[in-house]
Amino acid sequence: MSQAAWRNISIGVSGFIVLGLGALVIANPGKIFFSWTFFFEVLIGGLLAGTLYSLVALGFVLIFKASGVFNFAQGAMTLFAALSLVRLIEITNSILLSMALTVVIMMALAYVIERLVLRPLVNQDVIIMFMATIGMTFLIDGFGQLVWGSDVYPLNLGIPQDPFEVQGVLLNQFDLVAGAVAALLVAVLAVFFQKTRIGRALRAVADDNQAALSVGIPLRHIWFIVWTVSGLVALVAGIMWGTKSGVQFSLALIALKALPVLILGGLTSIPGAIIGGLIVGAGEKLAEVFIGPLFGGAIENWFAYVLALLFLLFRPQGLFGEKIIERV
Amino acid sequence: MQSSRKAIGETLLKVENVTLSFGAVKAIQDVSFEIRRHEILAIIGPNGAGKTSMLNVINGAYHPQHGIITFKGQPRHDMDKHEAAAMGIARTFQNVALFKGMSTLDNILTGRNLKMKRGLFAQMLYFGPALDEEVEHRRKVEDIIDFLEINAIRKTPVGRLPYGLQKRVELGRALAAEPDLLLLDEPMAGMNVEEKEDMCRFILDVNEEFGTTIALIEHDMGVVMDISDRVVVLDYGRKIAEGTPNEVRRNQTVIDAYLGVSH
Amino acid sequence: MLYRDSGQFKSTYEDDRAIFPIAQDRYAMLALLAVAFVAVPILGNDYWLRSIFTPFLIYSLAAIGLNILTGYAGQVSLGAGGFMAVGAFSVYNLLVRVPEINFILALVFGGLVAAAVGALFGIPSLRIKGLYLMVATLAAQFFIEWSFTKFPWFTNYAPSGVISATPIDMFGWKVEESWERYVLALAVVTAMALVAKNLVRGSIGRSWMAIRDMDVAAEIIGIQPMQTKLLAFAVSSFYCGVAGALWAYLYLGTVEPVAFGINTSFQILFMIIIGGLGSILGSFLGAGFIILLPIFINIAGTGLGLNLSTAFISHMEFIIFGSLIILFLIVEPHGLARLWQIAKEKLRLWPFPY
Amino acid sequence: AQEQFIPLLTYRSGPFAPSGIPSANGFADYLALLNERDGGINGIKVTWEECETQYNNDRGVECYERLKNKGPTGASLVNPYSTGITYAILERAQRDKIPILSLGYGRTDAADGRVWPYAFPALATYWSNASAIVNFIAQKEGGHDKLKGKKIGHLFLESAYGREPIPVLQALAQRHGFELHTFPVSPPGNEQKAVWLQIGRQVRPDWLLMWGWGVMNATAVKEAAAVGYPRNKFIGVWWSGDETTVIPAGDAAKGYIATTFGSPGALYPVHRDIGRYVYDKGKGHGPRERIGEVLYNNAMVAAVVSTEAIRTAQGKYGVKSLRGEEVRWGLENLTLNAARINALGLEGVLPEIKLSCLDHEGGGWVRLQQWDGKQWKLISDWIAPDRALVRGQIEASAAKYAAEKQITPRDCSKEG
Amino acid sequence: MTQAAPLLSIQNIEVIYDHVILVLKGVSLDVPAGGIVAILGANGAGKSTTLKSISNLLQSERGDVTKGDIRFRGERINGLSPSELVVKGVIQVMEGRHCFPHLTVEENLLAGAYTRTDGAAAIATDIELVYRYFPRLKERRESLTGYISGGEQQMCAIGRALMARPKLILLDEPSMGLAPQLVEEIFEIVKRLNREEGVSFLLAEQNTTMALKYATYGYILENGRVVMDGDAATLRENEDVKEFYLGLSAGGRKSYRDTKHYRRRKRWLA
Ligand SMILES: Nc1ncnc2c1ncn2[C@@H]1O[C@H](COP(=O)(O)OP(=O)(O)OP(=O)(O)O)[C@@H](O)[C@H]1O
Ligand SMILES: Nc1ncnc2c1ncn2[C@@H]1O[C@H](COP(=O)(O)OP(=O)(O)OP(=O)(O)O)[C@@H](O)[C@H]1O
Ligand SMILES: [Mg+2]
Ligand SMILES: [Mg+2]
Repeated sequence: MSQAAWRNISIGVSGFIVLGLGALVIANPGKIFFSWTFFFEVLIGGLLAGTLYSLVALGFVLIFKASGVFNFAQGAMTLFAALSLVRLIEITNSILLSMALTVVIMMALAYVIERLVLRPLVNQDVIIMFMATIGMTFLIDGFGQLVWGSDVYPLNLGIPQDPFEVQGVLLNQFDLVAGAVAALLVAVLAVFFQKTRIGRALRAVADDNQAALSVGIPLRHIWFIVWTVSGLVALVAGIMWGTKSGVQFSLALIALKALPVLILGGLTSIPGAIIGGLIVGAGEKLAEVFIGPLFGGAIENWFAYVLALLFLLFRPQGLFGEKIIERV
Repeated sequence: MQSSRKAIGETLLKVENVTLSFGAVKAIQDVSFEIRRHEILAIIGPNGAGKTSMLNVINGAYHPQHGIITFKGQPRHDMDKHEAAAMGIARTFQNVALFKGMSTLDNILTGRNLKMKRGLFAQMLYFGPALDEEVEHRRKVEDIIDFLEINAIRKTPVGRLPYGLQKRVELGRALAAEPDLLLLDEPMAGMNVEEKEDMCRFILDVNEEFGTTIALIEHDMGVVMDISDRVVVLDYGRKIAEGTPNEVRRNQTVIDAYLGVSH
Repeated sequence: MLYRDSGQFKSTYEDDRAIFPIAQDRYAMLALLAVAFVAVPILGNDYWLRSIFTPFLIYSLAAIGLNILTGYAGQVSLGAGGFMAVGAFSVYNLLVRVPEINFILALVFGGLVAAAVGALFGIPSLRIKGLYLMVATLAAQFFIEWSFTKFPWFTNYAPSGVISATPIDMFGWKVEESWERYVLALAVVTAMALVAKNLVRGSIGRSWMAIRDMDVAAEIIGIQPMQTKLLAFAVSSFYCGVAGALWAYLYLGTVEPVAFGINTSFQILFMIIIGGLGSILGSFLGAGFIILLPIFINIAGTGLGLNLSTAFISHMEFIIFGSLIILFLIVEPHGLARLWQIAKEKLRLWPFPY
Repeated sequence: AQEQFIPLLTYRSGPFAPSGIPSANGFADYLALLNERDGGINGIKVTWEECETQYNNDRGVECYERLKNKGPTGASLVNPYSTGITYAILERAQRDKIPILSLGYGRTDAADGRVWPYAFPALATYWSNASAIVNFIAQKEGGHDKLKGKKIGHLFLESAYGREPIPVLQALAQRHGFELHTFPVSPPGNEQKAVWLQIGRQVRPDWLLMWGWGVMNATAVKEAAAVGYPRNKFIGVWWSGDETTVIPAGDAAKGYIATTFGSPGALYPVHRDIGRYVYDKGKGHGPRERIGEVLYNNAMVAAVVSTEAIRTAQGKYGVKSLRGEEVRWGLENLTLNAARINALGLEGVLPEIKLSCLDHEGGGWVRLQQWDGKQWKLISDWIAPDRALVRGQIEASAAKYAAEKQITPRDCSKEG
Repeated sequence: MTQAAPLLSIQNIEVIYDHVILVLKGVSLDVPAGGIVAILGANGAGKSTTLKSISNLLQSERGDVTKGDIRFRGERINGLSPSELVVKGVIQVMEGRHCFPHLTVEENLLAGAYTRTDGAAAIATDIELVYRYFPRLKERRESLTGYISGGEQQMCAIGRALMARPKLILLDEPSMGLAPQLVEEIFEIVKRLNREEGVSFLLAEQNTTMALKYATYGYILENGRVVMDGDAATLRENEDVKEFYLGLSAGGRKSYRDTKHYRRRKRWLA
């Protein structure tokens, strides 16, 4: 099938879906409640929720960008980081000290991963590396629970959480803080990874391990750095999500929410992670509130994926992902 | 220099005014030439001249912005990959494109896929029609294996083969389709003299015994001069010369652009 | 010295295409089947038949299904659980509405519905590849799970939103006891494994592998990507669908849609990677590894008699299991099936190292 | 020696461990208490073995099969502690003649003992609970007639479990004239923004019910605060009414209400005994300060029902190790009246119950409790559901199941 | 040149892939400081494997040097990581072009300078140097290497290795897929680098004519063993080499057309 034919089909299909939904909405006036204030409230709420997804997606992107590894363990790392922090706060009674200790723990984790998993598996297929990270997931989950326990722990770092209204639109301070943190993190990382020598080395490693080795890029250091950074991103994500619903094993599952964000933005793009998050967040909330009632609701989970899929039909590498090179 | 014993016939494929660009890069600019039945046509030119792109256009992997391709008398704007295959165009690739997870035998059998017609249900049962078909095609493939002298590696996964043998298997896969037009992209790159000799022998045999028309890209001038009937020279996406090996060899433009001094 | 292929020459191409060209392998396989069909049901107790062998067989079948799609055709998918659900719910709905239908026919029907759904969700694979496709297939998983929860028609309006396997009656054989369920599962799995093997060694299998290994080249030699990929999705989903129906009817009995949740999909993917992509044998080995190993670790932990707490054992189970996955990958990235093959190769050369 | 074996299917790891841990401890602690204080049940020592299910169906089945033949007479009865596992082993247990006790979960229509001789969703089912909550709301509003025109929301995890009370709520909505709004949450429920915008900003129901599980609970309570929905109009089922729901939510949880069938707190004589006979001897299963948590008490109640059934059965079959089918008789003839409950040191912890061949549920009584920011406080007496309505639905559903499965229901008048 | 201690010296190494496939069966060779040494041999003889065991890229292909010594300036370097080796001055240009497809030509070159610490200016000068050698690369500097032609990729890979300012370059089939003019150019560049910058080369080549023209010394590898070695000039004159590797028979170069239907055997394999 030629490129052009495909494009036409894709446009046709998406057009059909949009029209269909539109018709459904018009045909069911009673079920949908609409006002512009409410619309904006949902939109803003969605965007802010999206930044929380971005935080998790970011961890994936970093590692993928730097090693071509799809890190299934990102969720487990998020849980592990948050759990360590909470329990250390209980023990030391000092937030700052616990933060520092958690950072050290995440660095140690990165070191161990590099030493015991990545190094022996250099130059293996993506799918093998993916499986190895699954092994890591079990390991980290088990180890985390063994050391820190499997209960639920409240996390309160003093982030304000009260709602307030602006122009009739209800906002929550916590969401705003989360959004700001995500934006900041993305900015810092984008600069660090795009503009530096290390950034280039990272992309080289992701492209071709073997060739990167051959020009003398020390994979070990690079991997250690990247896994550490992504451990820290996991910590930040863990703090945000943990504040929302307590630190517990379920934190490991938020990775699932990050996946559509990830592919929509592109596996290799740091800005893609944040923009993907915003699109998925806003898209799924708007859909849930304004289309969901037609189906009886709870369409959020699959809707995020369908949304991502629609984008992928036009750009198979995601919005900002690197082009997939196919040549013979 | 060499008096060809075979009869070179009418035009099999004609390329007219083909232009292909990738963004700002003009890979092929307004190139026309033809390939005649039974001949061996060499396409040469410096690196990046657009030779591979030309083959890609011919078998439908790239779609040119302008131009007409006429194959077996049917003119068309561009080709479609598997249609081109179905019409009898087969090829090998510059960076070996074998199916790495499969054995030599299976790779070559895959080349016969277009000719295998048994449906899903027959194949589920395997015994009966599917097996008969399988065996029938297996015979043909074994002939090819014998011909290419790769008996010893029949069952080896191709990923583990040395480069030269991979190229040979790839040729086998292309031959398995019993094509009318065979496109070879640098079939002899990375081979030593002895292996090149073997490869030349195969190409000449195919050409003579099956009457297969061949277009090949090659950088070894010795090979090009010895085995081709005609040569097309590309440079920077344009055709700069065309003719018999001897004519091309003496062409000053070609010497400047490609050959350098000592040929 | 026992394992030698020397002196065994194949005189016809038929023989050479056989599944087990080496005689010792053939006998071993026959012996294994004999044990599985005769000895196990007679000697096995409820525990082994019901909670070890039966789930192992059914998961193996699902793994074969996914292996066809992912291991052979190269399309990584996380929708296997969803397609299992489709199979299970289709069979249930058919049997509850038309109870007199033979169970085997119902299974086929369930498989076909799953195949149709699978092919539908396979359409994006024409454009989307690799990890992107893998994540995109989650859309199928979540959508299917959601549909079965949401629309009560699928559960025949059961107020608790679950389906209960109706009694199985095959030509008058009422499949009730553990050993009967096991034998039925074994028969279905054996037959379908054989069919899978046939498919992958014929021209269809080769076109799948061609698409997997290098899709552009495959297209250029005349393989139609659309047909090939969609067929892979359909066949794979057929297998998953049948496995899902068996899971509901022979194993769980009463099923909520979450029994085929995202975790199931992941587990099946793990199985084929650990077992060996592109290997039917690997599907079995992988299922064994992923399903049975944790149980054995757990039993071993409990049996140590050290009076360890269940929580501790369970956490250790996670740790050991994770470590073993990594260890096996390091030892042999291409899965247990490959490890097995290497072991056989060594055995053949034994006592010489090379 | 004579002993009575009880398998414990627990989940102390995985995403639901926060609920699994107190449950497992409560059950085991009570059994330990019986052994340490009374020397077992009428002198028959209780033995048990935990098996970790990770709240996973396959593992649950494996555990069941692993443990069902342990002990001199096999498993007395099984508490699967997961609805999915209950479904998966119900039929099996029927053939093995082992009763399945699922307190506050499991298969609702199994309350019809004619179709389900071996299943006991005792004390209260989700349907009873939904109905009882509506009765509580009516109390607060000043009578059932005041429900007319009220908006009642049902927030639930999109799953078989979450959807289960909907038919009952719909029937009640019709009868009492309130508007029912349903708000499904995509599993696992850690993201609920959309639904709360609908609840808090659009529909604004007068009362809101919640059928949540795991991480969904705390998140919901937090989101309620975030959109300013009053917590004291927000009522959870018992699985949304434990410490894991409210503690992570912090201040946001103050005023939140939930139902319970095993009153909260370590305030009762039985807790004192557990402290003295079990924990003082170092035989406790969890930290002492967590005795009396909601799920701990619920599980303890399950242990009470289990062991009292054994005691009842001993009355008929003699004081010895009993088989599953004998324990089943004990369950079907179990009566726990106020006197007996007091004697067990459990006054007020659980309602009076009486099971029978026909009725495997008992009364379906629940109480409501409210979180005051530090602990759960009871705010109502035992509330009964609309028995006729609930029972009607149960029987209809069981009959349909029996037809599907080609089962002929027992005739209870012939049971001894 | 045998008197001075060699720059690189390999003693009797054995290489096994995947724990079972024995590929090198005791290979020894020396590269003198300032030398250009060629390894010749048929496909699959083990040339690339030899180079990879020096640069230790073998490890990542599940290969192992199980026996023997590899010394660089007298120091044993078995088991050093590739990046340590690059820092020491040993770099390999891999067979088959291995560029970083998603990086532009220029980024590829910059990536090659990763181990350098002498500052951006020096790196910029060297980039210009590479562009001078390969003007074609300069034209395509902004293109992703995934899209440039095969020959261009080859140039990019060689240029990238130069960026590390190595002392010893292990060149694997540099001429493969290059136009004749360019092949000559590349060998000229090799010679110049060798003369002007004192870089030594160990190259695996199929283009025997070229290799023996520019190399000082040659080894012929067959089936994982060194079967012949000697000065380039000596090898050029050897009858066997002439026949099997240079394609020359007694009467000068024979036509590829005439090789049909007759097979010869290498004497040392008989
Ligand atoms: N990763 C590997 N696993 C298994 N066998 C391998 C591997 N790499 C190479 N081999 C085998 O080792 C032998 C030597 O390979 P090598 O690449 O060193 O040959 P070469 O002389 O460089 O050949 P060419 O001229 O084709 O590049 C070959 O037979 C090849 O099949
Ligand atoms: N898919 C593509 N996208 C962008 N540019 C391309 C693509 N394919 C080829 N090109 C460009 O087109 C030009 C011609 O490339 P082509 O591969 O045809 O050269 P070639 O003559 O085969 O050279 P070589 O002898 O080095 O293989 C090159 O400059 C290349 O960068
Ligand atoms: Mg080319
Ligand atoms: Mg080589």
